[in-house]
Amino acid sequence: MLQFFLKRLMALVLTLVVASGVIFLCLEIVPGDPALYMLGLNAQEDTLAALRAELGLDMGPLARYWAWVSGMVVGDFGISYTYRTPVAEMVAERLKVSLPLAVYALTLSTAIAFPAGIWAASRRGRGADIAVMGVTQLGVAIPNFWFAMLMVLVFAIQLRWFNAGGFAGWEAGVGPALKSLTLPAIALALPQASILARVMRSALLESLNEDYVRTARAKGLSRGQALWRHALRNALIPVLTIIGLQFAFLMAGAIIIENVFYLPGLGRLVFQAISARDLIVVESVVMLLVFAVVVVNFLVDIAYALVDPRLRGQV
Amino acid sequence: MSLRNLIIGGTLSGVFLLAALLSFLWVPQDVTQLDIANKIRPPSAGHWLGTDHYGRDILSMIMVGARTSIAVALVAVGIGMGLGVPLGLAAAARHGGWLDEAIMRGNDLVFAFPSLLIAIMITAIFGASAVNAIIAIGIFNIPVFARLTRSGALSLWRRDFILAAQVAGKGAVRISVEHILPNVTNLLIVQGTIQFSLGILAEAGLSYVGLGAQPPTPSWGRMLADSQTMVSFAPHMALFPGMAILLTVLGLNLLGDGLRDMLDPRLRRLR
Amino acid sequence: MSLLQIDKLSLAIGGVQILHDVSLRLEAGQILGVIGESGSGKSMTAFAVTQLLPVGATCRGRVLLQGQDVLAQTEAQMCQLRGRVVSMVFQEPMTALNPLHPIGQQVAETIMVHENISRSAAMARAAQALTRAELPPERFPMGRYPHELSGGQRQRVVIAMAIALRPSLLIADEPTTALDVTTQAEILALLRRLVQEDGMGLMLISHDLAVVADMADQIVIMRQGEVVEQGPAAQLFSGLRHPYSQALLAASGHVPARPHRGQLGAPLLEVQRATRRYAGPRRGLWGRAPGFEAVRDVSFCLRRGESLGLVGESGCGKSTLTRAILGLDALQSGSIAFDGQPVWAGGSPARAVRRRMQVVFQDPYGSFNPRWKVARLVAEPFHLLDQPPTGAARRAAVNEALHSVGLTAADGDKYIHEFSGGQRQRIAIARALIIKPDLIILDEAVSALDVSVRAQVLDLLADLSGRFGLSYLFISHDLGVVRAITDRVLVMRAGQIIEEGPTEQVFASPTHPYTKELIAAAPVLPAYAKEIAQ
Amino acid sequence: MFAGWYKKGALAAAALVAGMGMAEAKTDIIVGMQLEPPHLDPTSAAAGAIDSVLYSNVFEGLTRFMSDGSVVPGLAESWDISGDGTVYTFKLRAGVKFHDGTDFTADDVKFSLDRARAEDSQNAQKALFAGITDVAVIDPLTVQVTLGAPNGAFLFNMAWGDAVIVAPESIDTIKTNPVGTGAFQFANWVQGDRIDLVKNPAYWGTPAKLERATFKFISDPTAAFAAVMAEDVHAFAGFPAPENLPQFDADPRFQVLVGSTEGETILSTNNKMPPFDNLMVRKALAHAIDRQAIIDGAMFGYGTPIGTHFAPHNPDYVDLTAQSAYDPEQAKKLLAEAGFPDGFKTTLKLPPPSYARRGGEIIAAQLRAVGIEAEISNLEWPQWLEQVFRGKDYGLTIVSHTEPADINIYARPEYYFQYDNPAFQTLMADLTNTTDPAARSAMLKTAQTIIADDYVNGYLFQLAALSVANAKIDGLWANAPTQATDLTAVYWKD
Repeated sequence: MLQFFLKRLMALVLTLVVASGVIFLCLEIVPGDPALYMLGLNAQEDTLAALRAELGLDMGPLARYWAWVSGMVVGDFGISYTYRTPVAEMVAERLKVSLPLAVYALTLSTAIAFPAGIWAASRRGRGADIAVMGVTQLGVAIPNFWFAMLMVLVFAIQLRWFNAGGFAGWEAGVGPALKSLTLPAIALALPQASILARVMRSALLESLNEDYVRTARAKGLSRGQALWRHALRNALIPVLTIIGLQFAFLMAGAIIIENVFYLPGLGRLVFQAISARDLIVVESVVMLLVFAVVVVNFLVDIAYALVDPRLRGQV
Repeated sequence: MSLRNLIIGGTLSGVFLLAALLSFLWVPQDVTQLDIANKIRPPSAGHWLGTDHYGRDILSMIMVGARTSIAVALVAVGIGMGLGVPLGLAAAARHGGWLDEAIMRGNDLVFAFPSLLIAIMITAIFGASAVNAIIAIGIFNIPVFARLTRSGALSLWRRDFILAAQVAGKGAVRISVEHILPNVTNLLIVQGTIQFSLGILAEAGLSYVGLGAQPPTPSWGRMLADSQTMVSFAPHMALFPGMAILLTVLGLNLLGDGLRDMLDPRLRRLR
Repeated sequence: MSLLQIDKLSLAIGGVQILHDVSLRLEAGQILGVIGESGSGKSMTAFAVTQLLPVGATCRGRVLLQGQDVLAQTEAQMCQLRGRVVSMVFQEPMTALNPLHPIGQQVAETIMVHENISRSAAMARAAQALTRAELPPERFPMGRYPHELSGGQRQRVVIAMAIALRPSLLIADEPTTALDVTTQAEILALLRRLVQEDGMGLMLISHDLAVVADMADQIVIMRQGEVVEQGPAAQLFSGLRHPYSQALLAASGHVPARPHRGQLGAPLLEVQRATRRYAGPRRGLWGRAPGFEAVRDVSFCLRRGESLGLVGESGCGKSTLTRAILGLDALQSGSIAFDGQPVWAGGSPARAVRRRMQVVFQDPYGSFNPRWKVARLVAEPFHLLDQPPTGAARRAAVNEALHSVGLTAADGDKYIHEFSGGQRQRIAIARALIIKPDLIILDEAVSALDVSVRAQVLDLLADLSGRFGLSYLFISHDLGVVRAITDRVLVMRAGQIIEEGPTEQVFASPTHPYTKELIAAAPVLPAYAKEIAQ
Repeated sequence: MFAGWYKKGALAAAALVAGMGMAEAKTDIIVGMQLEPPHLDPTSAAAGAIDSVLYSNVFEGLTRFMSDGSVVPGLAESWDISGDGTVYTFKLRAGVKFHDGTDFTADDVKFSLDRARAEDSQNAQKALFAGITDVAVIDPLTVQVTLGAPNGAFLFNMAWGDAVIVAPESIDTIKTNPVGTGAFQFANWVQGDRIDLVKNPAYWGTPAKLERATFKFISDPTAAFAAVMAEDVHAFAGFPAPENLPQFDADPRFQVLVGSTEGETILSTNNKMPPFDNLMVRKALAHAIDRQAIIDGAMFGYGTPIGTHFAPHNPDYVDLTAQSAYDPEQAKKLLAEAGFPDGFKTTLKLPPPSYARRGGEIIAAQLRAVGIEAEISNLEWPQWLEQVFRGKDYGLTIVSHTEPADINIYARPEYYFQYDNPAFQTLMADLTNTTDPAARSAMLKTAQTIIADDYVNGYLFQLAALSVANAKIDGLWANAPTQATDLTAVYWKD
């Protein structure tokens, strides 16, 4: 078990090192001078040089890479070029929105997908199955930003049940904060729930076809008992993979939705930082998201081992 | 069930494909001509789907936009297949070797990057254009096809007919081309259809944030973005392009499901 | 009242008639053997009794279990009966158990489903059941997971689950087909013992006449959904009326007529001290677990014109040895020479040698690229020739090969899925013959075939060896087949050859204890049946 | 309508108005803005968003702009100008305190001006201070500024947001905690979301009527619309989607404020790049453009056509739009005369604002009609600055020049549109040295005519200042003489 951990940890670190190099290289070739952006049309050459020196942009690329990576290891992500505040603080502030939003959306998605997928699988080929499959087909096909637009139109502007956007802030209390995340979470969760429900259904159908389910039936278990006691846990493995992927996606993929609902989240920070050539913020956030993906995958692997004793043995 | 999927999906995707093709020959109104005086008109006999904020005919825009969406998604799938399939075949042929390991780790690396973010970064680096949208979407198709091809190929490599080909003195490359590739085409067709539909969604998303095809080339995502502030008084501007995306993606997904069931009922459902 | 009485059972799935008027009966404490080849409907009969039929299946007739017609029971009532009154054991023990639950829990589940008892009480009863199935918890803790057990042990768990509530009827559907012959003998003995102890009825379904004939009190022979013959085992064989059952019996004891050859030729294949080691799985970052020697210090010689058998149970190293002989893998030490030339030379297999050896594999379904036409499949070994025939000459060669295995030239334009299993093995043989090799390796080449088809293929092989002067290396786990077609036999176990000698001599008086065990374990037709067969 | 409004208001402000009587007017406001400031130092960045939040609210200069664009005394109560126009003696207001309690004195003025013109200054408008040769403290309330040469625009320059007075005590943390002398003081900044200001109780002038002001940053135009409609914000300064204004106008809950800005929106033309180095081609360009269609199509009717680089609301403005009237036939003829009967291809590089993106699409279509194929590429600001502004790698671009009275940029031959006319340069040099109002006015009019005659750029329209506010709010600026959202006089009507 320890060796497995070490091996995975090593792979994790390696991925991160390679990823950091790729990210840095990519952003090295981004055209655009952050200093010029900040000082605008009437800036003079000497002013720009002064600002560049302050930002550390006059150092060589290797020196900057080293400064960035070595800082990151100890939690120092550097100082934002445009905001002039520590990137770590900015990111922490944005995570207070992005993380709960991702968790909220994932919770919704799982809460919808599990019952729907199980229901469809247990009624394979019948009305319920066809209905669930039809709705999920729509859910997968609908562009989530369009869906978000429609929801704002209906629920915020017409019915005025929700605010059109913005984040109430945790200091306003959990209720208002969650309320302001509700529409975005639904917009994010709908396609995810559809995909997850379909995966759940097909994984369940597959494990329902397994020999051990027939064995269970031969013991005298009813169809439902066999599904709950034997098929479901075996079907969880592909479902877990998808949940892991979705969480990673939700952390980063909310950019568009954050824009529609003007949430001060991580995605919007990156989007703004890219437009402002605030490269250090871009680098750090992308790195953080890669880190999140890698860690989530790692956790999913561990979860496999918890679900499946066969893997536990190898572990 | 599968036949119905096939028919509905085929019809929907077919309609949009035909609309795209037809737009090369004829559109109700030239989309490069603006008619500011007739902007934002609701659907009427003259403009079946109304006009947009420059007075362009929305039906024509959707037809020409279909061209953009289909072209971007198709080439992106092409990139994914063109690079991913050989990589997957090579990884499977050298299963357990360093090449396999390198390819799979490379895949993991690409998967570790948040795709939308990278697409935005790519367009930020090289500028917004249809070509860069294609590259951004295409890159993330590579590991999808590499992984699929590898897993399909691995199960084939365990089959006796591969052993027979080896006994006949054939090398890994020849076996991959002659035996493996023809037997993974079903998988590739099905996944290709799905990636195609995802590509259309991705293109819509990118051009929605302004990173896709540039004006005056119409694209569905930008039509939605343009309509966004007007949806409250001109809902037709948002409704029709949105429906176009929805129906095309739906059609392709149904087609993919139908093809999967038709080509191989035992095929693992990947989604 | 019989324990089980089936009257004129007909079954259709989606409009396709599977069973026609099947009638049979089984008394408590007796063993009913149901014999048939694939597609005979024997398994469907069993599933009809438990009502675990595929979706869309409809039954007519009566299936009386202890006088109750199961066809009239509701699903809820059937759930009450399954596991308590009637239990089942299946063919594939590797997949029959839920991989995520410990074995004790799976056995206990049978009890808890039917009886309102505490978990610990159920576990105690499960321990008893496992002990009766010869898996005492002292040696095989109930917390073990299925993947930690061998195939035979898993089948014992399945049996323990089935007998935990001492049902009146146990249905065993090919319970030993997936197992090695020694394990098969143990499992059959276990089943027999349980029948005696519990006085339950056993419905034993098998394709193997010998397995059933040895065990059963009553025998039913099925074919294409119909019962063609039934009666008490002792009398049945002497009075076989139906031509099919007569042919079945004949085929199962079939010995093909092989041409007699005088002196054996020069050594063709010489294997000397061959050792093939597999690297262990990676451990940690750099280390590897100790390797595993699949083939250890194996030496033998095959002479021109000889038919050499290689027997052994799964995992003994047969396949690894085959791959090495074919030049697909290099050896770690030792050498393999074909007609004096090394098979593996200078880091790559020698083409000149490989074109003189061909192979026929076990699986008639997996041996062919489903996207190629037969002509192209058969011609594939031409790749080994420096100047392969092209155009008409190529096609002529293909036709000739097809003819020599009893197929027609027109078959060359078909795809492989248009052929039956037996025909496919003929095509595989045609593919092997096409470049006129000296040696054909038959790797379990008839193991997947039904008895009657198997007999025909064996006849073909015998005939071809005479016509083309072929040598065979015949690899199989089936002792009967090896005995019927080889001149000499090698017995392999754990990577080593433990016994070698003329086939009849080895079978008649084995010297190594393992060989003895192997031969003893092989199910054989009772002497009276054997006589009739011959 | 009222009931609905109250419900929402109660939700948003529940914490603040707890205990307040129903009859009392609200004393807090949430103002929406599209862009968030990158940081909060107006003296070291070009970002207009900084001024939008802080100008006049938190920071003040020696002089200040009024809503109509006029310049009035700010922290300087009065001033004397020496006869030769090179020495300005400012008399400062007494009793002014910074928000941190320290006194405002002449030393702070000297510090601020010296910092802005220093060697390592990061001031985005360093040119404003270029003429200063010395800043001397006479006494705590008197400061003397000496210029190298007379500058007619010096008092105007001192009103800019880049020239506000900062204190040496708080300069190190100014980017996150700005300390000024204004009627509001900075309270809190939730990055990516909002900035809170609270009333400065110790303000030297007329105190603010509001207790609290929140700037909420909503970059997406749709979200901006939704936020106003749902009354999540009480006002939106610089509303980004003119197409939505008619809806607000029709809704009694809202008022729409349409004013003027200093933003001349022009089709900037690379005067050094063939074929735009040909006057005939530039003239053709001017005639190919239908300004009204652009204003209607891109700005939904908001904006005033201009024929030169000057704000129409300025008394010195000359209307030269007729000189470049829309006449595609004339444009084609001119192109043919210039040697381009079949037109030509060029690039049209567009920065992010919607006037540029939308206007660009319309202009491209109009140019196509006369045979000019303008390939659009949409750029982010940094790319635009790099490629267009600094690299001069472009044919055409659209940008709004929002700096006030900036016709002098035509005197800089290295400026991105590369207009090099010695006569114009001399005129501008003379203008700087001229203090007589009448002479200045005449010179400015001449300048407008010169650039219009040279068709330096395509002059499109003056950007309108568009704001939406709750109908009960009074005191907001309609015009935008500089980028400011002056809340000092804003209050809720009962």
